[in-house]
Parts: sequence; structure tokens; C-alpha cells
Amino acid sequence: MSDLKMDPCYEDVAEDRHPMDHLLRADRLPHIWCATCGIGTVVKCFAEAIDKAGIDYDDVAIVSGIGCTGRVAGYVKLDSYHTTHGRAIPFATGMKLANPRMKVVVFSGDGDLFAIGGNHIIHAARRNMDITVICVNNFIYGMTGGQAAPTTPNTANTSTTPHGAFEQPFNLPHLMEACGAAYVARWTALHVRRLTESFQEALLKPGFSFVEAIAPCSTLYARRNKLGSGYDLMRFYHDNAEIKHGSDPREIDIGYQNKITVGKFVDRDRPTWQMKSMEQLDSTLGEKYYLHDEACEMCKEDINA
Amino acid sequence: MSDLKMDPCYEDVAEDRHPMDHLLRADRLPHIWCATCGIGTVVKCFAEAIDKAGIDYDDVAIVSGIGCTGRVAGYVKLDSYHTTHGRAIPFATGMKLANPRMKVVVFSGDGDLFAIGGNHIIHAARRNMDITVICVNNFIYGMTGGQAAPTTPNTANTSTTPHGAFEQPFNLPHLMEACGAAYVARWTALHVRRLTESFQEALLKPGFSFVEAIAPCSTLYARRNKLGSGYDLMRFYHDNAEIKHGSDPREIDIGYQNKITVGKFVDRDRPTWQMKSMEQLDSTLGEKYYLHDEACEMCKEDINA
Amino acid sequence: MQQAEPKRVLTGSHYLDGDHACTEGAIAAGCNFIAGYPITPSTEVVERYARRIPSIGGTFIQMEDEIASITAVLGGVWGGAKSMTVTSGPGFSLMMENIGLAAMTETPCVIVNVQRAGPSTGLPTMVGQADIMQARWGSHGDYEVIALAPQSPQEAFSLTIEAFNLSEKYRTPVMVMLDECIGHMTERVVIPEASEIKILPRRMTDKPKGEYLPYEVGEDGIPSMAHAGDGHRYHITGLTHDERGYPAMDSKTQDTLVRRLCDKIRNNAKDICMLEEEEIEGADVILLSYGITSRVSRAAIEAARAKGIKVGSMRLLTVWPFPEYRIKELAGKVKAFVVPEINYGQVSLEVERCCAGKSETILIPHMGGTVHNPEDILKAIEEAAK
Amino acid sequence: MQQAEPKRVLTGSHYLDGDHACTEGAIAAGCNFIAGYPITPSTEVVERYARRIPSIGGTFIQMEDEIASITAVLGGVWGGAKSMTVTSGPGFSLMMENIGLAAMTETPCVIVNVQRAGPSTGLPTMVGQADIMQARWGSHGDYEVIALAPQSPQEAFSLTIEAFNLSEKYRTPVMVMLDECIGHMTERVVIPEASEIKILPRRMTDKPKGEYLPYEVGEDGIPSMAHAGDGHRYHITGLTHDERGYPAMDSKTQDTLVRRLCDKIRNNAKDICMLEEEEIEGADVILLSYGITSRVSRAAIEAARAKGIKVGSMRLLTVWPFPEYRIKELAGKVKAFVVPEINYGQVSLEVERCCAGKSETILIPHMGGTVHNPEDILKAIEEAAK
Amino acid sequence: MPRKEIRITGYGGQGVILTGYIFGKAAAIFGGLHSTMTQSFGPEARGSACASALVVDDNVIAYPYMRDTDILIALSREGYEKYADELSENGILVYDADLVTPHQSDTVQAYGIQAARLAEELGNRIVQNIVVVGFTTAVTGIIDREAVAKAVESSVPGSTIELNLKAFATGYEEGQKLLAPVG
Amino acid sequence: MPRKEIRITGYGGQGVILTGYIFGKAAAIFGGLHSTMTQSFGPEARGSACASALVVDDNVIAYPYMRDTDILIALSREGYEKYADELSENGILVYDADLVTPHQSDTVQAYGIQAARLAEELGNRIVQNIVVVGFTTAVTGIIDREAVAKAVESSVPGSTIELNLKAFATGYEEGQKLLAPVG
Amino acid sequence: MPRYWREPLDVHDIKVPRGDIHIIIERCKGCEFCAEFCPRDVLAMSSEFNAKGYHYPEVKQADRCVDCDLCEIICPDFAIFVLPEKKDGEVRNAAS
Amino acid sequence: MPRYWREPLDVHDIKVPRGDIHIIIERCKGCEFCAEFCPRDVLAMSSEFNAKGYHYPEVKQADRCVDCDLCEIICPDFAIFVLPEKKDGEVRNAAS
Ligand SMILES: Cc1ncc(C[n+]2csc(CCOP(=O)(O)OP(=O)(O)O)c2C)c(N)n1
Ligand SMILES: Cc1ncc(C[n+]2csc(CCOP(=O)(O)OP(=O)(O)O)c2C)c(N)n1
Ligand code: SF4
Ligand code: SF4
Ligand code: SF4
Ligand code: SF4
Repeated sequence: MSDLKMDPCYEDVAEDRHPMDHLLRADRLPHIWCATCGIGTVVKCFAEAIDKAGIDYDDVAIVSGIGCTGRVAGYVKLDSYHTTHGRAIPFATGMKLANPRMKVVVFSGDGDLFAIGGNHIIHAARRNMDITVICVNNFIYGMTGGQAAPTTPNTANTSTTPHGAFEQPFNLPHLMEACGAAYVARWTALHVRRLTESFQEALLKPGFSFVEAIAPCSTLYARRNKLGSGYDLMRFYHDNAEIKHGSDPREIDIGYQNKITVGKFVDRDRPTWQMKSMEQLDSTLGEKYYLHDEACEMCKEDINA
Repeated sequence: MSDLKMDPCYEDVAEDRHPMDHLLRADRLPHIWCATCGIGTVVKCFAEAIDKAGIDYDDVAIVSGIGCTGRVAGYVKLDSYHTTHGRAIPFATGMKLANPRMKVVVFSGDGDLFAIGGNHIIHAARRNMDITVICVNNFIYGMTGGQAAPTTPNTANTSTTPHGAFEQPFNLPHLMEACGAAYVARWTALHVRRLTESFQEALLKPGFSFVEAIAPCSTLYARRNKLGSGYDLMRFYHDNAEIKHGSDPREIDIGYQNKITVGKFVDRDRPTWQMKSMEQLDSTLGEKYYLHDEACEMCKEDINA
Repeated sequence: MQQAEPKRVLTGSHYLDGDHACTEGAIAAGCNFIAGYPITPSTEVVERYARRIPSIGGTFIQMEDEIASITAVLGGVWGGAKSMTVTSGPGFSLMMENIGLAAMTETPCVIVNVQRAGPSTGLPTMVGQADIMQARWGSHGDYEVIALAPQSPQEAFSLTIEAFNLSEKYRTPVMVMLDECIGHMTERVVIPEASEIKILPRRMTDKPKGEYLPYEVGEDGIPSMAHAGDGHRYHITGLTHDERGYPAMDSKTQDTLVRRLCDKIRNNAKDICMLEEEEIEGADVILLSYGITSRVSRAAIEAARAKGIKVGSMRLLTVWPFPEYRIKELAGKVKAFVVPEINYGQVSLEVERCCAGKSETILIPHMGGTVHNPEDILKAIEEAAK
Repeated sequence: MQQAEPKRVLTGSHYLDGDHACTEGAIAAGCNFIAGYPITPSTEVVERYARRIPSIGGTFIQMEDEIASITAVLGGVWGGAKSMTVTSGPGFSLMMENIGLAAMTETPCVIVNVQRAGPSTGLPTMVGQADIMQARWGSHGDYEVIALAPQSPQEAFSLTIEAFNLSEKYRTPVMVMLDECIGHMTERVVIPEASEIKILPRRMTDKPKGEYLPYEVGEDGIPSMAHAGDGHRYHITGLTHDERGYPAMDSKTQDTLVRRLCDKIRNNAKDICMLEEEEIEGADVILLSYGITSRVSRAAIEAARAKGIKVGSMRLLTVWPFPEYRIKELAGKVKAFVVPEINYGQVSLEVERCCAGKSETILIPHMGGTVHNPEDILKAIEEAAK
Repeated sequence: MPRKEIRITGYGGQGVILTGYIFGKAAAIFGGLHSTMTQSFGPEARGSACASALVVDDNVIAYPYMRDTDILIALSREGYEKYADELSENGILVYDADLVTPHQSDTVQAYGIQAARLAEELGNRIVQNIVVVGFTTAVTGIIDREAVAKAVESSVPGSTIELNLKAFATGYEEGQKLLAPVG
Repeated sequence: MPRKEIRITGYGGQGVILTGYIFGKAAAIFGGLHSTMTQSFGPEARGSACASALVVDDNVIAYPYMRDTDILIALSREGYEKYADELSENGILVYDADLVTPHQSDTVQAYGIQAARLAEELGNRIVQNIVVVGFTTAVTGIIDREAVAKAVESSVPGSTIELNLKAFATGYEEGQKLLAPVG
Repeated sequence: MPRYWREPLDVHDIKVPRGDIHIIIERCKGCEFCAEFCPRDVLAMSSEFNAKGYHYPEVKQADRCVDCDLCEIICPDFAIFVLPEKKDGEVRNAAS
Repeated sequence: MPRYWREPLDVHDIKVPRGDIHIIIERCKGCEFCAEFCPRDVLAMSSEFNAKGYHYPEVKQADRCVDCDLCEIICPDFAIFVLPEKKDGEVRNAAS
């Protein structure tokens, strides 16, 4: 043990840098996430996936909303945008349309994406907007102190369901499939290699790709429900996650401390918003579409003759 | 012809009242909807359904958002609330929870409910909130002059897709099914008897019921797309609607001037939000739940001893 | 005025923070419906309510966002509930459209904003007082609101009750502008007997069925309500409407309506405004403050008096309507108003306007995150008294 | 300053309404991304843009709501586009939270609000000018914005270009506060040659990779930008942040940041404010107006002059920042400012404040739906001149 | 030309706005005048009463609204009833004779045309307003025929230009036939 | 009792706020005093530095914030480093001896306790703060033991009262053992 | 023009019910739904305009009406309704 | 305690790669993921605290490490990483 290098304080890591530090804002570590929180692991897998997919770091933008997961944007050393609660997807949409070359990745929490942000995600999936959405699902609102999320399983205790949650949670892959996502997968933070692989696939998939990463919220979800720590949840995932690729998304609801079906559920080819937009202009206007210098009919109309 | 009573002006109808006038704000007729617009027909069917279902008029509240369809609230002589664009569903949710005795019916347009209001409808369906939602789908934004809606079929012309729509539209029944709605049906305004029956069923169904009523927008959708008037669209429905009860909602997308699958697609029993809320409190607190006079533990905690 | 329901009143002394005290105020006031969406530093209000439901009855629903929350509140009110929502700056911004609907439809409801430092996400757990102008002007079009600013958990309790009463009296949304400091400050809160708590019941119509017009008003300009299911089968709309509640697309109806909406508040400012004044007579300087800042200013006021400076204190418990009448009375009688706020100048603009140059207005701005340093306030008082 | 791109400039005389002219202004200014959601009376702006895309390139996306629209605009800007969104009151209210994000992150963008009469749904097709205070105060927390008010289709064209330029110069959202009258009024619009249209390019960083700090500022207090993909791999956030763009949860950073955000506008008011003044020297009364109201007032001004009243005219092309400095200069030199507005008193409050009692401020309120009757304005001028 | 004020009224879908637009454009773009067209309609997009107003002047137009109506073009009964009183002495009324029955008046010159019917005869009711444009051009002489025709041509979709010009001509001829006032 | 100011600091999850709450409640509800508890933490909900501050006074408390820290309770090194300088002369420092190594100081009385470890021994690290509450009660004597015990009892979940009271007693005893200052 | 509504099943019964058709002309917007979809071909559009300028329906073959109510329920303008035919001798304000 | 990670397939190969484990102690929050899920049981938690008060991992059986990187990828705090073992004679700043 004694010959292991121990950094006496945070600044000292430069000498012996973590191999991911070039993708991290190492000057901001340690991060704010709690002990045994799973978000960091998901970030780790994502960073790995970027490297493995061979994407130029300058070509990736990360957009987060607000929440514990929302803080991802602040730790990843890429062009990174920490927006408002629920609005990462429209922000990403604007960015993608303005700069089609970029891989635009939304990295946010289940509450951010599916509670306040629900409308944006269903429309982005419908449009097959060419972005990748990574949703860390910890079944709760972490940042604000453990309130119910639209993913909280029935009977789970949260600060706003002190007598047990009772609303039917969303089955995220099913919803995403119904809206038209091109790629849909679910893994837990324990499935580090599969998750990494899934991120790679999602990043390379044209169109709207969605990966749900189930991760422990130790401080709020686990503790409040007397499930131990994030460590215990990771063990729970180990014992209870079942890999079933291609499952019917209708059948993969998650109950409180029940089996969790993971895998890749949707991988289909649909033209992206941008492709369809161009195709439509092309088919309506034909040649004219490419002759940008020619004013369109409307404009001619009111030019002084 | 000459012995038919012709009312020379609007006020004159009192003598020979339309049998629906007791359910209408007849003092506001004629309504604002265009010639050959189908919204009125849907309203007619709804009024009929209330009568047939034998519901006391005092026990029904209508909540609309903003749009041509949103004006329904203003013409139906029931407690009726014309709210803001997209927000009819949360308004209805609050009303239902405050007054569980009421049948709360949301009557609004596809844009109102699924564009700006999309987040509310998916969450209300998820919660199985005990309300009935009637969506008049005319494939366009009528009130604001014919812009694209999230239901506009590909290639259709609208004022914001002057070169043809290209975004994949929502398949409304599929989305509602994926979110958990208890009852889902689709009819066109031509199917007056089926639609009326479906409204009856929806009104009597506990939980979240959803009826899509496809109706002509003559002035904007039909005219702009050179499809004639609403009259021609009604004929189109006649020729192209196929009744297929129980169809898999995944397979009933609507293309531009394609066949339209209509029917009842979902009718399932799920406990409503209110039922589940009570059950959960009951199972957690047992007896205590009914002893409202006893302060809960938390309150005891900080009472001065 | 009625008495509060005993089962809703937690009579006794409690050690509560402002958020929890606010919940107890709402419960005592009869609030039986809360729709909300979590946001720091306000969430404790609804969390407590959710826990309290089994003992008091009522409903809490966590909506999908703040827009849904405020709108559900309006639906709840028309359904017959006394309703409230709770948020902080970002959520308050999202509520603006439907606060306008509340004003337009004259829906009595309470909106609690536990202010944090902005703009945008800002300092989510730290204090600000920079949503004051937004409370007044945040929605489009002309309207007026009532906004109250408690300075302690005790007042978070009592002013929340007052907020409900004012909302019923004036048929208007009322805002409780807590700030993070008060929301997260814990002190003894003494809750009186139910019989000592006065609750203003909703002003319901007594018209027979068929005769009720939802916006018919008498001299006081305030219409009576009917709930869904009461049998009146009335219509309400956010469009410009006549007394039947029917849309009326003309500038005359608009004129009548908007003037009435604004004037029912403006003309009753003296009734609505709660001010705490101290040593105003003969003062050279008046320290005008609200919320946490009024407590931070105490030390400065005392120190100034110790130095022989005649400084009076005016505390706004009601921020909106602004007590214009009172500032105008005092303008010219004092050298200056010193206005410390945790913002870059908001209420001070109103003070300056009402002073009309007759007294100076000295803003002590502070951008938030912390409260003022009392010495800065003292310095400003000394400066002003010169 | 650069010249406009010729292919984007529809040089010639056109018969356009204010909405269409606004689109042409945006196109000429280089706007290549619009995200919007339809709302009367603003939709024509995006409809025209959607038709124009094949000739000019660029992207229009109709988003699911106004929140998505403004946020997509911000994403578009950071992605490298010149971006704009367009709405009216209800949508403007919904945008407030993310207008705050724009101010906080110093995102140059343009927001067009074609004002209709409110509050709430109000009179959707009829005029109002009651979102003026909201433009300034509608989002939570302290910030400042720039807002312009065109009085004709011609100005809808030119001020939209100006809005883009100001947004780039000050790295701030700029609002074009059209009103329904101007938006739906059709007149000749003369579009000059591209070479005569000056476009301010975005102020991009010239720092080498690794050295760029997104909120590092020089003396003028305005940071330089980098777009996504430029290789700087920077971070921005709506939280209070230091010059690296990193969150910094302390009141010192807050103080530096919020002061800078506000002061970069406040301190440059003279540069930003466009005023049109006429016969101010020696005037007894000044008629202060903006937007459509300034045209309605013309008749009154002429009639008053015909009666021998010395009435000057001040028209605000820039409403925010308010030209405080100028009102203060004139206060005391004239008897009164007469302020007709299609609202129940908004800009007039600022005038009153700045007059500091030295000149009277006379509001001529009008609740909307129509414009003022010029006779009412004349009467007020006569009254004021007495 | 001194200031002239024209009101066009009807219901949504009749092309009331386009009518104003065409006269306005004829004046401001092809006629060397200033003109300001304004519009008013209910919140309801279509089907209900709507009106446009046009001010034409040699000089820059400050106040852009109607004070006295010099010319009233009424395409619906409702619109006529609403605005008839505003017509100034010696004002001109142009109306669709199938839809509007004008009150008797000594001070107003009234010219009726069965425009809807003529348009239907031309093959599409949608050109009702253009028939009226032609007719009005003839009976009022307010703007040069050439300028108005150019404005028509440059304001309608390319594929309908021919039909519209035919409608314009039809209306114009009807107007010439009818130059004697009826009212 | 004249105004006394107490700062409790640690990281999220250590019960820093509850510690302040218990002392405050002991004073204001069971001790016949006034007290105001305030808290500060980062935007980050958990895991990061957080602190609570308590003012206790015979009189009504207007200014509710710290001016001089009379007692500093430090449960983490970070927290200690941040607030150590604020401690007034003759102030009292209470710290978790496993986590904090206080600097040498002549003017401060410092009392260390291995509270985390003791809590772990009691079966749950979560009661670390209650051990410290007991300890602080003993070494500072600022509020009556009975009042603090009542505040503990009435502030923790019913099922954990026993454990918490045991933790309180453990801490209190440690305090009594250690009444001689270390620093 | 093809008929767009199927014949009611009871059409050949002996006791065919009969209906009185009432038209509120000023509410009509001339959509032709009633005339077009009437299963018994009872209605036709008038060549007259109402005040708003719409052609409204008139009863072409009154005796074919079987009171099926289709025109009433499909009319988007609440402008037409059918009452069961009054018995002989009964007096009505408005009869077809 | 059961092992929660399956043995890498190549574990019985002849040329087993070896890894140098590096721990950035002050980043560690003591979650035990690395120790728990290490397929080769290389790590154990120290009884010492770091400055934040967390137990951090230490290398128990360095020679069992096969450089599978699992600890590195699963660590949510970017606090542990493994480099391929340097060849003999190569000098490293920090070696396990
Ligand atoms: C408009 C708005 N409403 C509410 C909030 C408060 N808020 C911040 S994060 C959050 C929820 C976060 O939950 P989730 O997205 O699941 O992320 P987690 O923290 O669990 O990773 C909420 C409600 C906010 N910042 N803005
Ligand atoms: C916040 C807000 N945004 C936009 C609008 C403008 N608006 C009114 S109705 C409408 C769309 C209506 O479409 P739909 O719901 O499909 O109803 P339809 O008119 O077609 O019946 C829009 C965009 C508004 N009133 N409020
Ligand atoms: S609160 Fe939960 S989600 Fe947030 S950092 Fe802590 S463990 Fe993770
Ligand atoms: S615009 Fe379309 S939807 Fe609206 S009333 Fe007219 S036909 Fe109906
Ligand atoms: S269905 Fe109604 S509106 Fe249509 S033509 Fe018949 S009566 Fe007229
Ligand atoms: S996985 Fe990382 S944070 Fe967790 S114990 Fe191991 S080194 Fe520490």
C-alpha cells in the first residue's frame, strides 16, 4: 500500500493524472456528487465511449438541465452548457440545427427530462432530432432533496410522498419508442461495459437516440427507503437486472425493488429532421432550392417593378 | 319550403328552439366557426352524449385551452372554463381534485393538447387522472391562421411549412396508450353516432379517457391544400375511414390524405389517481388515515410539550 | 370573518423555519389544495403539507412543472378549494402567464415565492430579494396584484393567513414574497387558538340559478363567485369579457374590465397596505425595508440612534400595492429615505418616484447570496442624515 | 461593422406590414436561425421567414411551445447562428425564465414581441402596449435588457437590424417591442442596397485554444464569445459563475457578475438610447411617446401647436434602457411631460421618477383594443400647458 | 391628392384585407402616393366580421386610422350595418348587391354590384373581392386603373393571375356601365 | 443569558442542520430563551460543505446572523478550515477528532471527540451529530442538559429515539470526562 | 352525386316515423352536410343567401323524412333540427 | 461476501496482463464500488479516513490485478485508475 501514490490534496493530481482527466474539468474535482452516487460512473462510461467511438472532443457538445445529473455539463471538458431545468433538449436542438457538424449530447436527470422537460423530449423524439439523450434515472429528484419523480416506483418513499408514492411511473423506453426515437436502450450504472457500448452506439446513430442509465441516488432514494447506500443499490442491480435485448418496450416497467429489464430495445432507421427537411424542400422546389440567389416567388411579388 | 319557419334574425330562435339550445349558450350563436368547419358537429355529438349518458348538467364542467376548438367552452351551457393555451389539462386536474363529484371534460384542439400542452396530457394519462379529454384533430392550427401542428401529415401545406410539412406527426392514440390512458378511441366528425357513443363511454369510464375526433378545418387546412372545403373532407372521411376496433395503436398513423383507421383502441381498468392515493394512504397509515383529528407524528414532534 | 377550523390549527409553540410556518399558515387559513413543483428553497412548504394531509384532509399534487402547478391551483379554486402554490424565482417566471389568467379571471389564490438570488439559476440556496418588481410586472398586460413580505417564521405563518384573506376579499392572486433567509430561518412560532384566527370566507353568489353573472359587480367592484357544480352553468375566460363572462372583443369592454381589475387594488391600497412604522415623527431619515433586510437593518438603526441620528423605520409588510400614499405624505418631511434591498434597486425606484424630489432616495444595493453588512447600512444612514 | 450580405437584402420598395418588414430586417441582419411558436399577431414574421428560407438558407423550426423556442434560440446562438424568436404577450410571459438565462449567459439574441391587449388572452388581435414593464422586469432576479419600439413597418425593418447589432455589441437579449398596430399596418418599406446596411459581427475570442475564458472581460465589461466546436471546450451555466464560466456559489462572485450584467447596459445608456426629439427647446410641454402612439399623437401635437401651445415631442425608439439622463436634463425646463400609452401607466412611471417633481408627468392611459382618440391627447396637452 | 380614407368590410375569407392591400399597393408602389393599410378583425381567425382601412395621401401619413370614410366598400350586411354611419357626406358606398341592401340616403353615392355572383360565374367565388376592386376603381376613379391592375397582378398567386385580372376587368366594366349613382 | 453565537459545520449528510435545530429548539422551546437558527449550504443538495448558525439570546433576536462565533462545532476538515478564523477569543471549539486536526491556538478552548467512530460503534454512523450534541452540551454548558435531551427526543423519528438518546448520553459522558481544555 | 349515408335499417317498416324539419336560417353557414348526408335525400340547398351570405338548405321532399335526426346531429351550426311529426290536428308554431 | 463480477474470460491465459493501480485518495468518497466489483479481489477498503472523512481503497493483492480497468471505469469519483504494468526496469513515478 505504501508505494501507492496518494495525492495529499486536490491540486496534486497533475503528476499522476487519471487517464480521463483530459476529458474532465479536473480543476473542479472532487465533484459535488455524494458518496456512492452513481452519476459519476455513468459519466465515466460516457467519457470512455467518446474515446472508443473515436469522436473528436472538439466536435461534441454536452447540454444539461438542472439537477444532480445536470451538473455533468460542469465536469466534462467539452463545450458544455448548463441550461435551465427541463430545457436541455430545445437548447440542444437549436445548437444542432445551427451547427450540424456537432454531436450534441443531452445529459440530464429523469425529472429534468421527463417531468418539467417532458414535452420537449417527446417532440424531439417525434422529430427524430439528431441528438443523443442520456437520462440518468435515479427514481427521484436528487438536487432538490428527494422529491418524487415521474419515475418513482409505487410505494417508494420520497419527501413529497411521505406515505409512499402511488402515481404510475413512466416506462421511459416505452414512451420514447412510442414517440419515434431511433435508438432506445436501458442499462444500470453497474453495467459499465454495456453502458459504454450503448453510448457508443447512440453517439453514432443518426437521429434521436436515448439511453436510460439507472443509477443509485444514495443520499435520498436509498437512505430514505432504507435500502442502504448506493453500494447496496449497485448490488441490487447485480442481482436483479435482466438483460433482454429487443424486449417489447411495453413490458419493461420498473416496480419498486423489482427485477429491472435492461438491454437495447429499439434500433431503427428513420430520416432525421434535417434530412427530411432537405428532402421536402428538394421535392417541392427541385432546382430552385439550390439556387439560393434567386429570390423566391413571394419576394418577387412585392419588389417594386 | 315557404311554411318552414325561418328566423329572420338571431334573437328570434326562442320560439322554436333547437333541441340542443338548453345545452348551448344560444345567445352567442351563430358561433365563430367557419362554414363547413367540423368542430360544431363534434360539439353536437358531445351534447348528445351527455344527454344519452344521463349525466346531470350541473355535474359536468368543460375546460378548454385556446384555439378554434378551445372556443367550445364558450358555447356549451355548462360550467365552462376557457383557460390559456395548452393548460386545460392541469386546470381540469385541479378542478377534479377539488371537486371529485364533477365530470371534468377537456375539449380542445390537437395543437393545444399536444404541442404546447403535450407535457400535461402525457402526465395526466400516466396518473390516470379521472378526466375525459376530447381532442378535435384538424391537422392544423386553426385559430392562428393555419400553421403546422404536431399532427400535420407529411407533405401537407401550412403557413409555417409553405414547402410542405416534413416532421413526423404524433399518432395520438398510440401516445396516449403508451402513457397509460384507460380509454382511447378515434373517430371522424362524420361518424356522428359512433362518436356520440364513444363520448358516452369516455364520460362514464373511470380514469383518463381520450377521444380523438378528426374534423375538417375548411378555411385553412382544406383550402390551403386545395382539398376543397370541409364538405369535401367529410366526403373524404366517408370514403377513407376504416373502422377497426382494437387495432394495435402502433399501426394507426395518419398519412396525408391516406386511409384513417378509426375505432376504440384501448379500454382497460386502471385505478385512478384519487383511488390510488387513498389506497396508498390507507395501506401506509391504516386506521390513522381516517382519524383526521389526530395530529400526525410530525406535528406532534414540534408541539410545545 | 369566520374562525379557523380547530383541526387545522396546531396551537402551541413550535420551532419552525419560515417555510414550515408558511405551510401551517396555509393550513390554518383553510388551504385544502396545493399543487406544486419542487424548487429550492421553497420545497419544504409542500413537503410539510404532504405529510400533514392525513391529519387535515385536503390534497397535494406534485405536478409536472410550475405551469401545471399554478394552473391546477386555478382549477382547484373554481372547483371550490382554497388553493396555493409554492415556488422560487425560476418557477415564478414560468408561472407568469397563468398568474395573468388568475388576475384576469379574478381567481383568489396564493402564490408563495421563496426568493433566491438570480437571475437565472443564480445561487439556488442563497438569498435574494430581486423578484419584487417581477411580482408586479411579470405577466403581460396590465393588472395589479397584492404581495406581502414576511420578516420571520412567525410572520410567514400569519401573513400567509392574511394572504388567503386578501385573496378572497379582492378576488386576486396574492403573493407571499418570502426570501431564502426567512424561509430557512428557524425560530419559535407561536400558533394561537383556532378561535383567535380569523378567516375570510369566499364571497359566493347568492343569486338563484339562471341569474348569476360571474362578473357583475356592485360598488366595490368585486364580483361574487360560483364554483363548478353549483348549478349556475357560467362561463369564464382569459379573453376580455363582459359581466356575463362572455368574450367581448371591443375596447370599451377592455377599458371597463382592465380599469376595474387595477382599480380594485389601487383604490384600496390603504386597506391592503400593512406598514410597520417606528419613530417616523421628527425623523431626519427613514430606513425603509422589507423581509430579511428589515432585521439586518435593526442593528444599523440602533447604532445610528446611539449616535444621535434621528432615524425612523418603515417596514413594508405589503410590498404591492406600493404604499404610495404614505411615501407621498412623508416626502419633504424627511431628508431621505434609505432603502437597503437585496437587489440592484427595485422598491427604491418606487420610493424615488413617490418622493418626487422632495426627499432623497438612497438605495443600498446588494446583489444577493448574503444579507447586507449592517455597517454599510449605518454608513448610508449617516451619510443621508448629514 | 460589416456590410449585409447582398443575397439577404431585398433592395427596393415594398408594400409590407410591420411583421413582414421585421422578417426582412432579421434576414438582412444575418439572422439564420429562427425558432418560434405561432401566436397572433406575430406569426406573420415566422411565416415569411419559412417561405424565405429556400432563397436565403438558414433554418426555421416551429417548436412545441415558446419555452422551447427561446431556448432553441439560445442553443442556436452558442452553436454559431444569429438567432431570433417571435411572439406576443402570452408567449412572452412563457419565455421569461429563459430570457433570464440569456441575460445571465450573455447570449446575443433578438426577441420580437408584437404586443396585443392583455392581461391574459385579452384581445388577441387588438393592440396593446402593456408589456413594456414586463420586458424590463419579467424574469426573476436582477438584469437589464435593451428594448426597441418601432413606429412603422419601415422602422420594424431598420430597428430589427439595430436589435441584432445591439445584441452583439452588448452580448444581451434585445427585444423588439412591436405592437399589433405596427405589426399589421402595411406601408411602403424601402430596403436599401446591402452595402448601405451595417451589420455588427459577433465579437469572437481571438484567444488560442486552452486560454479562452468565456467571461473574462476588459474595460468595457463585455466578454468575447466562442461557439460550440471552436475547440475551446468551455463551460457556461445559468448559475452564478466566475470568468471561467464555472459556478461560484458566493456573494462576491454574485456581486461582480450581476453588477457587470446590469452596468454594461446602464452605463452605456447614452450609446444605446435612440430618441427622436422635436421642438424641445423652449417647449412648455413635452409629449413623450413610442410605437403606434407616437403616430396617433402627431395630430394632437399639430393641433396644439396650431393653438399656439409650445409642445415638444420626444419619441423613444429605445424604451429600455430608459433615457433617464435625458429626462433628468429636461425636468424642470418644461411644465409637464404628457405620456399617452396604451396601458394603465408604465413608461410614465419612469418619467415621473426621473422628473423628481420638477416637471409634472401626465399619463393618458388607454386600456387597449384601439389607439387613443387624438382629441384626448390634445386635451391633455392643453391642460398641461395651462 | 388630398387625404382619402377607404373602408373595406366583410367577413373573414372574403379577401377584405387583400382588397385593402391591393389599393394600398397601387397607391404606394405604383401610384406615387403614400398609403397606410390597417386591418381589424375579431380574435376569431375566420368567419366573422372583419375590415380593413386604407388611408391614401400625397403626404407622409402620420395618423394612420380613419376619421371620415370617403369610400365604404361593403361585402357583407353585417359589415355594412357596422360602418354605414361612418360614411362622410358625399361619401361613396360600393356594395355587393346580393348581400347588402343599403339604406336610403341623399348624401351618399351608392354603387352596387353582384360581385359574389359574378365571381361564381367567372368560376370561383374567391375572386369576389377582385371584381369589387375593378368595380371600385371604375366608379371612384381614386387610383389609376393601370396602377391597380399592376397591384392585382403582383399580389395574387402566379397561377391565379389570369383569373384575377379577368375578375378585375369584369368589375371594372360593370362599374363603367353603372356610373350613375343609385342612392 | 447574553447573546451567544454557535456555528456548526460539516458536509451534507452529517446532520449539521439537525444539530443546530436541536440546540435552537432546546433554547427556544424548552429553555425559555430566544433562538434563531440559520443555515447555509451550496446549491448542491448533498455531499458538499454546509453549515448552520445559531444565535441564542435572552432577548428578541433582530439580527439573526453570526458576528463572533462563541462556539464552533466542526464535523469536517473543510468546514473547520473555513470557519476557524471566525472563532472569537475565548471561543470554544468542538470537533470530531478523527476528521479535524485543529491548529494550535492559545485563545481557544478546543474539545475533540471521535464522534464518527463512536457513532459507528453505537451501530449507525448517522448519529455522529447527536454524539456531538451530547458532548457539546457537556463541555459548553450553554443549554441545560434536560432541555437538549427533550429537543433530541422531539426532533428525531420515533423509531430512532432510543439510539439517539444513547448517542446523546455517550457524547455527554465523553464531554464530562474531558472537561479540561486541550488547546 | 353519390349518397354518403347508409339507409336506416328500419326504412321499409310499415309505420315509418316522420319528422318536422326546422331550419334556423341565420345560423346556417351553408356547409351542405345536412343535405349531403341525409340518408333519405330530403334536403337541398336553396339558391337564396342568408344575411351572412350563405346558401341554406330547404326541404325538397318533406314526406321522405323519417326523423332519423342525422341532419340535426351533423349540423355544425345547430341550425337544423327535426321534431317528430305532430299528430293530425295538433297545431304547431312552425311546421314543415 | 459474494463476488459481484464475473471472471474475465481470459483469466486463465498464460500471459496475464498486469496493472498498476493508482488511487487519488482525496477524490475518493469511499463508495466501495471498486473493491466490491473487482473481479480479482485486488482491493480492500482502508480503515483510514481521507480529509473528507471517507475510507478509501487500498491494494490488498497487487499481483492479482489483470488491468481489466473495471475499478477505473466504475469509480464514480474518478479516483482510481490502472495503468498497464511497466516493463521491468522501466521507472515510474508511482507504482503499485
Ligand atoms: C424551473 C425550475 N423548477 C424547479 C427547479 C428545481 N429543481 C432543480 S433540479 C430538480 C429536479 C432534479 O431531478 P432529476 O432531473 O431527476 O435529477 P437528479 O437531481 O435526480 O439527478 C428540480 C425540481 C429549478 N431549478 N427550476
Ligand atoms: C402561450 C400561447 N401561445 C400561442 C398562442 C396562440 N395560439 C392560439 S390557438 C393556437 C393553436 C390552436 O391550434 P389547435 O389547438 O390545433 O386548435 P384549432 O384552432 O385548430 O382548433 C395558438 C398557437 C396562445 N394563445 N398562447
Ligand atoms: S443527492 Fe442522490 S443523485 Fe444527487 S449527488 Fe447525492 S446520491 Fe447522487
Ligand atoms: S379556421 Fe378551421 S378550425 Fe377554425 S373555425 Fe375555421 S374551419 Fe374551423
Ligand atoms: S348542416 Fe347546418 S350549417 Fe350546414 S347547410 Fe345544413 S343547416 Fe346549414
Ligand atoms: S470506486 Fe472510487 S470513490 Fe469508490 S471507493 Fe473506489 S476509489 Fe473510492
